[in-house]
Amino acid sequence: MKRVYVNEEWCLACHLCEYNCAFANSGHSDMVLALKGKKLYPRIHVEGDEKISYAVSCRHCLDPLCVKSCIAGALSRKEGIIEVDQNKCVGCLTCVLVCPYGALAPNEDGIMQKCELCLKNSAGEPACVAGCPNKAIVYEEREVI
Amino acid sequence: MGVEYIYPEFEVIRNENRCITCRVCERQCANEVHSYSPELGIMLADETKCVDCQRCVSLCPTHALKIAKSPCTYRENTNWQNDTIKEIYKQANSGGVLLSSMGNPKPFPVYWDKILINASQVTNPPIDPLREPMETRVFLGKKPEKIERDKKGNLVCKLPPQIELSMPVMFSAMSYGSISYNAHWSLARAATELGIAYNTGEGGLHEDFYAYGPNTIVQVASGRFGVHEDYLMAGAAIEIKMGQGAKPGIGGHLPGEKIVGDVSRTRMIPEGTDAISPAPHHDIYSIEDLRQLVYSLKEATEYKKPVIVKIAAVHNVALIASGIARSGADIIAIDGFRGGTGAAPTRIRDNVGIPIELALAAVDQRLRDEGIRNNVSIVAGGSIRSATDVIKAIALGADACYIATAALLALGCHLCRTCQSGKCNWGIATQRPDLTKRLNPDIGSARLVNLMTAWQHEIKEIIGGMGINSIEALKGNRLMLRGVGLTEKELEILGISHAGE
Amino acid sequence: MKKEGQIRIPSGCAIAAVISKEGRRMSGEVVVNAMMPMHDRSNGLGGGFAGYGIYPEYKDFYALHLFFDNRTVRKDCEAFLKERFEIVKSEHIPTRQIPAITDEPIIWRYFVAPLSSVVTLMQVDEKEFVARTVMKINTELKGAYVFSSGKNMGAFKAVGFPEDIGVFYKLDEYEGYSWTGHGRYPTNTPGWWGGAHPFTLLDYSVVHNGEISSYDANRRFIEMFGYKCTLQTDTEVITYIMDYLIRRQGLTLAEAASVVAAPFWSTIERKTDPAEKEKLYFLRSMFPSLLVTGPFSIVLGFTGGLMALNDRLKLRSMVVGEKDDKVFIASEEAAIRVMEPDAENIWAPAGGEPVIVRVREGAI
Amino acid sequence: MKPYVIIGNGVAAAACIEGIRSIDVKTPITVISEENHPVYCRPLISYYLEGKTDPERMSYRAPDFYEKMKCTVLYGERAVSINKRSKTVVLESGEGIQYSSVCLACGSSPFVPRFEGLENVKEQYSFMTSDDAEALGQALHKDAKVLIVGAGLIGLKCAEGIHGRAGHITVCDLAERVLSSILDTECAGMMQTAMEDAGIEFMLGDSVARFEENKAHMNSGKTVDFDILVLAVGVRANTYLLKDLGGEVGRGIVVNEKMETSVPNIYVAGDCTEGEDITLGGRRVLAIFPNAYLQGHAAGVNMAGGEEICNKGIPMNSIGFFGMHAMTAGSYYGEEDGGECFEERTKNTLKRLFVRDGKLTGFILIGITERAGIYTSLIREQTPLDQVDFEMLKKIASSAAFSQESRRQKFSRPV
Repeated sequence: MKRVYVNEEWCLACHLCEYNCAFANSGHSDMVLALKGKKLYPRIHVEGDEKISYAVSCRHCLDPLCVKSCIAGALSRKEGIIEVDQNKCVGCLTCVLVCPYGALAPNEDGIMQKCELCLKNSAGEPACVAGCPNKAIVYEEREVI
Repeated sequence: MGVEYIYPEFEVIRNENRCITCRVCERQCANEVHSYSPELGIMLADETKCVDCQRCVSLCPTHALKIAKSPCTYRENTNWQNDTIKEIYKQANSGGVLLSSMGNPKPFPVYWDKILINASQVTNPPIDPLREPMETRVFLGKKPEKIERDKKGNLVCKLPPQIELSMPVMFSAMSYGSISYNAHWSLARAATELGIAYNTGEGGLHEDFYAYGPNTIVQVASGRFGVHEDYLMAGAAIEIKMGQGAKPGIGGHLPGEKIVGDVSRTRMIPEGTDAISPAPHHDIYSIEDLRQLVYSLKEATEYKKPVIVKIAAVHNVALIASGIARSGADIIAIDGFRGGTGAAPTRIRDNVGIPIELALAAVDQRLRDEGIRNNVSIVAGGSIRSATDVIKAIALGADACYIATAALLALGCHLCRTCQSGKCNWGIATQRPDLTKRLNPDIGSARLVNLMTAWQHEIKEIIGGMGINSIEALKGNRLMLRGVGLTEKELEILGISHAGE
Repeated sequence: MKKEGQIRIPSGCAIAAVISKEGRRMSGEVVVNAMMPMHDRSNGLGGGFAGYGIYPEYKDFYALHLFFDNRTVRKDCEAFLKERFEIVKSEHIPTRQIPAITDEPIIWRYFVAPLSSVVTLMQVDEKEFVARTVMKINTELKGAYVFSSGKNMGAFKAVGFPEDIGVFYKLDEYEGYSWTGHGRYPTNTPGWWGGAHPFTLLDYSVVHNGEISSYDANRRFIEMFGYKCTLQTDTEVITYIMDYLIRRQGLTLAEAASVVAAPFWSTIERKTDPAEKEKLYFLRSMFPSLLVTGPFSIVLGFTGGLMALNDRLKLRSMVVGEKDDKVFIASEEAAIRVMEPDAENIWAPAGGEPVIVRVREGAI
Repeated sequence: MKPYVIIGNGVAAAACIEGIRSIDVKTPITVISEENHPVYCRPLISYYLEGKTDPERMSYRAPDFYEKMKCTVLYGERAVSINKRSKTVVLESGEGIQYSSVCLACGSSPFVPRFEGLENVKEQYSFMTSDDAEALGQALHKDAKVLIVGAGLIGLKCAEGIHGRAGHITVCDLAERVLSSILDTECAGMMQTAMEDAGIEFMLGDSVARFEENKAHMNSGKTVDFDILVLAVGVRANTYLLKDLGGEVGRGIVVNEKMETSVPNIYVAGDCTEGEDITLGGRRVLAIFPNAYLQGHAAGVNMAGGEEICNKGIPMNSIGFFGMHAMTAGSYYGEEDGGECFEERTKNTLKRLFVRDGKLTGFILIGITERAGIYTSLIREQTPLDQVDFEMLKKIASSAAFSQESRRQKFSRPV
């Protein structure tokens, strides 16, 4: 399965992935319309400083602790992709508490949202990857070692 | 200095309606032009620092930015143009030599643009590269005068060492130090993937890149940085750099702050010391000295590596080339006055040397007149900008071309001509880790491969149009060229007819 | 209009050739007639023939055929020749006056032997001496032009249609073991006698149909070696290339063919015989500037044989046929049928694949 | 083919079903469910009362879950004993169900201490099941005065859940602070303040001495009038099935890392277990949701002949009350136990990291949630802190504090 992977040596901490993510999931067709004057709630975020930086988004684990821990049964793994059913989520943040990658954060209403690889929005494939200026994140198949 | 005489050269134009204050411009500008004002909630710009490298423009996700030349000008004066005045101010301010980089930007004639290419019609069919094989492979190196046969009468199939190229283009010398590790890596990988060669420049060869040796030309320049036996043996060829088109007659100076870490190790000089390349090689004060160096290098490499001698195109280039062709060198590289540089005195860059087109034509003809054209291959460089420049150079008589500025552009360079600052926002002409990482060699090498592949397609299509199906049939084929708007003298030197003739 | 030598002349053409592998001599009429069905491939601006074995009685002498513009230049030339050669015979080449051929120059032939003292002095071999002399006359003696210089062979050419030229030169009265013929369709010359085919140097003669795109690359290379491409025609440069490769470099005919019509690199890489692969690789990288591109079909005549060769893409027609001891080559099968209605094994050689026919050893 | 039998129908049971089916898709499974509902998200009952969810959304799995998983569910049935010789589970009805292996996922029951006069209280409720919540919901009205006995998780979630639907809420607890099992005094105070700001009254360090029908007399002498009483004092693991067999039982059923009990072919998962807490170096009942799933799944896999180890159980909780969120995990050792606490605070947030023997053993985060899982993972994986940049971690939870190689493993390959 294709996933988003990080090549941290190439991350510039430009944070464009966050903006592209928020835009892709905004439902708007114009980035200005989607993001101007708004607080950003992206499903990917950049960590680190100017020396080391990297973008973190859901790893779509083979054995997802978040899914197992979700007290609302809102998280599930479908064809390898971890999805959240926002209708079921009550915002308890147990998933945030268990995700060892620090990949999850709620939306502005406190309900979980997460990277679903842009498969359901108009981007069609991860907008963060498409917009990364330096291939610091890539969307590809990799072998389990 | 009390009064700032020079108004910022560029204007940062931000469309506030589109700016989403994502601050990518701020994060990406090593010159610290942009900043965010929490009080106003908007982005600010300090235009005095802007060099028009366009990094922010390229990365702004909402296209809210553009950089424009400032319309603020001094009073119009054909003699005392704006740039001339500014340079006076700068020198009056600093008392120093003006420094600049990349190639000569002045409006000298570009002969490539005054030469047109032939195509077949009726009497001779154009060849369609999509249907027929179209070959661009070339070999650079000395060709023996005569074939030999063994006692049984079989051909002895041995040539002096050659460089085999899949197409007649190579990446020319840019030293590690003047450009980044990742830029070198991109060049090395692309050259390898393409089956061409790149050139180390005078900064030595980083140990990581020995793996790309078969596609590497190792340079020996007047500073002798990073030259040792393994280095000489590592490459496909050795280039003796006698001169550079952008700054004929002067040496180089890489400031100590760039001589850090691996750059210092690779150059084999202490960290923080200035890397000074003398103007001459101090062991070459004449042609016979050159011959000694050529053979020293051949001895050191067991005659397995062709030796290139690179010279700047200067007034008597044909005579110099003739001397080099008889020096034992296998290849002559001629660098025209529009060639790039990481740093050069502006006055020299803009006023010394001659155009590559004339130099090439003169050298090729001179070597043929002397019957020694087969002693050497000729590589032409110094602002080869496109596939058609390559074709024209080959038709004038070059065996191959060197490109550097075009390669840097493919890597993201925007020709802001401030390489000497060491703050290249595109991660090319810098050693700052946070900047060098901006050039991902996966992307860089792919873009170089794309560029060369595109040129190769164009070359095939255009020579196919001439009815030629292999690049060697183009070499020196000056009948395929016609001049437009050139004087008799220019046509004579170029060895071509005027269009319509 | 500029004529040959003043401007590059490309042209389209018809070619025909015949050879007896047994060395049996045939009348020149055979090849003259072969040109008739290919009339439309010429435009009356040039044609010619070369016959081998036609001067058995003078076979040890170089037969120099010359055009002179006037008697003065003939005298000057003769004086020059006498400094270098013993002239054993000097005569008008016999012609028939026919309406189709006009404006003929003075057409002369000498049978000569180089003066050994002069040859020794120049420190070259006899053939090189003759070749240099030919170059010298053709470049320096205005109004004189050597158009044939081999032993026991001769070229006959003119402005006109080839079938008329055959009649004009009385080729029915010559007998040779091989003949080549050419009809010319030049596109930008008024037609000049010297510019017609075959083009010769020593005993090499070339008839050619095509327009090579590599011309200036080839010319500027070959001129480094003493050749002067005075006519600026393809045929001329091909002749010099062949002379250079075969006589000067010592390549075999087949090797020379794989230089001028070199196999594609991809073809070379597919070769399974390592020795052949190495050789082809070597020849291409050794003589890159002698690769001839663009359409051509040529017949190279030489003492004791013929070689037919197409460009490597086979952009020009050329067929070969056989009958008994004879081999026929022509641009069109019709021409072969005129020479031998019962010709067999007619085939079109592949691009770049030389067809080399030799007279049996000892037959001549 | 004897079926797998699962006693209980909560999340541990559902996980057990999924665990079995990841190995064995054929052998039938029988689920014995006391509650008359398909598996649902029990922790959501307070959200249900609050109106944030509804019974449909509360279902833990899709309606066709049991069908797809080839399970037979016996609703309204209670297992009373197990015959380990005949490998039979005996139901209250007397019916026996043979098993190849059985999983005890029978959870816990509310613990109700003896209160004098409790029998006089007509409107008294527990807060464990959806039926409890439903009943409480029916009884609530906007003027109702509610007394909740117990300021633990259940009591407080109940308070939050009914906050908008009751007139006044009082919470009492014998302990001096709220959430005494997971928060220290200061942190508890912050949570308490948040709840008090919402109007909830606390009577801490006090307990009910005696009930009248609508009044509680406290040991302190205070009285509390109420219309509705909610008893949320605590829970007890349901251990009787194993205890009766002479199996090893502590506060819960003792379990190993393969989810085996001391009795062959009997597995156990969820709130009724007493398993290893790696932060404790001993066993404890970890009655938390994630643990129930992990254990249930492991039990299922092992029952079906596969192998799955569940040995990283730690206590952890993520709870929010009126916008104030608290996350906790592991154990907090004070200096007296050789522990060390590192603290970071701002006006509205507090972070405490507890370290012992060079490892993170626990944390409390009040008002901070970002990437908390990174801390949790440090505890679970027992990562030596000298392998990470702990100074950075004190400030922020970030993988930047780990080695590049560790990040490469996390972010550059499938995990």
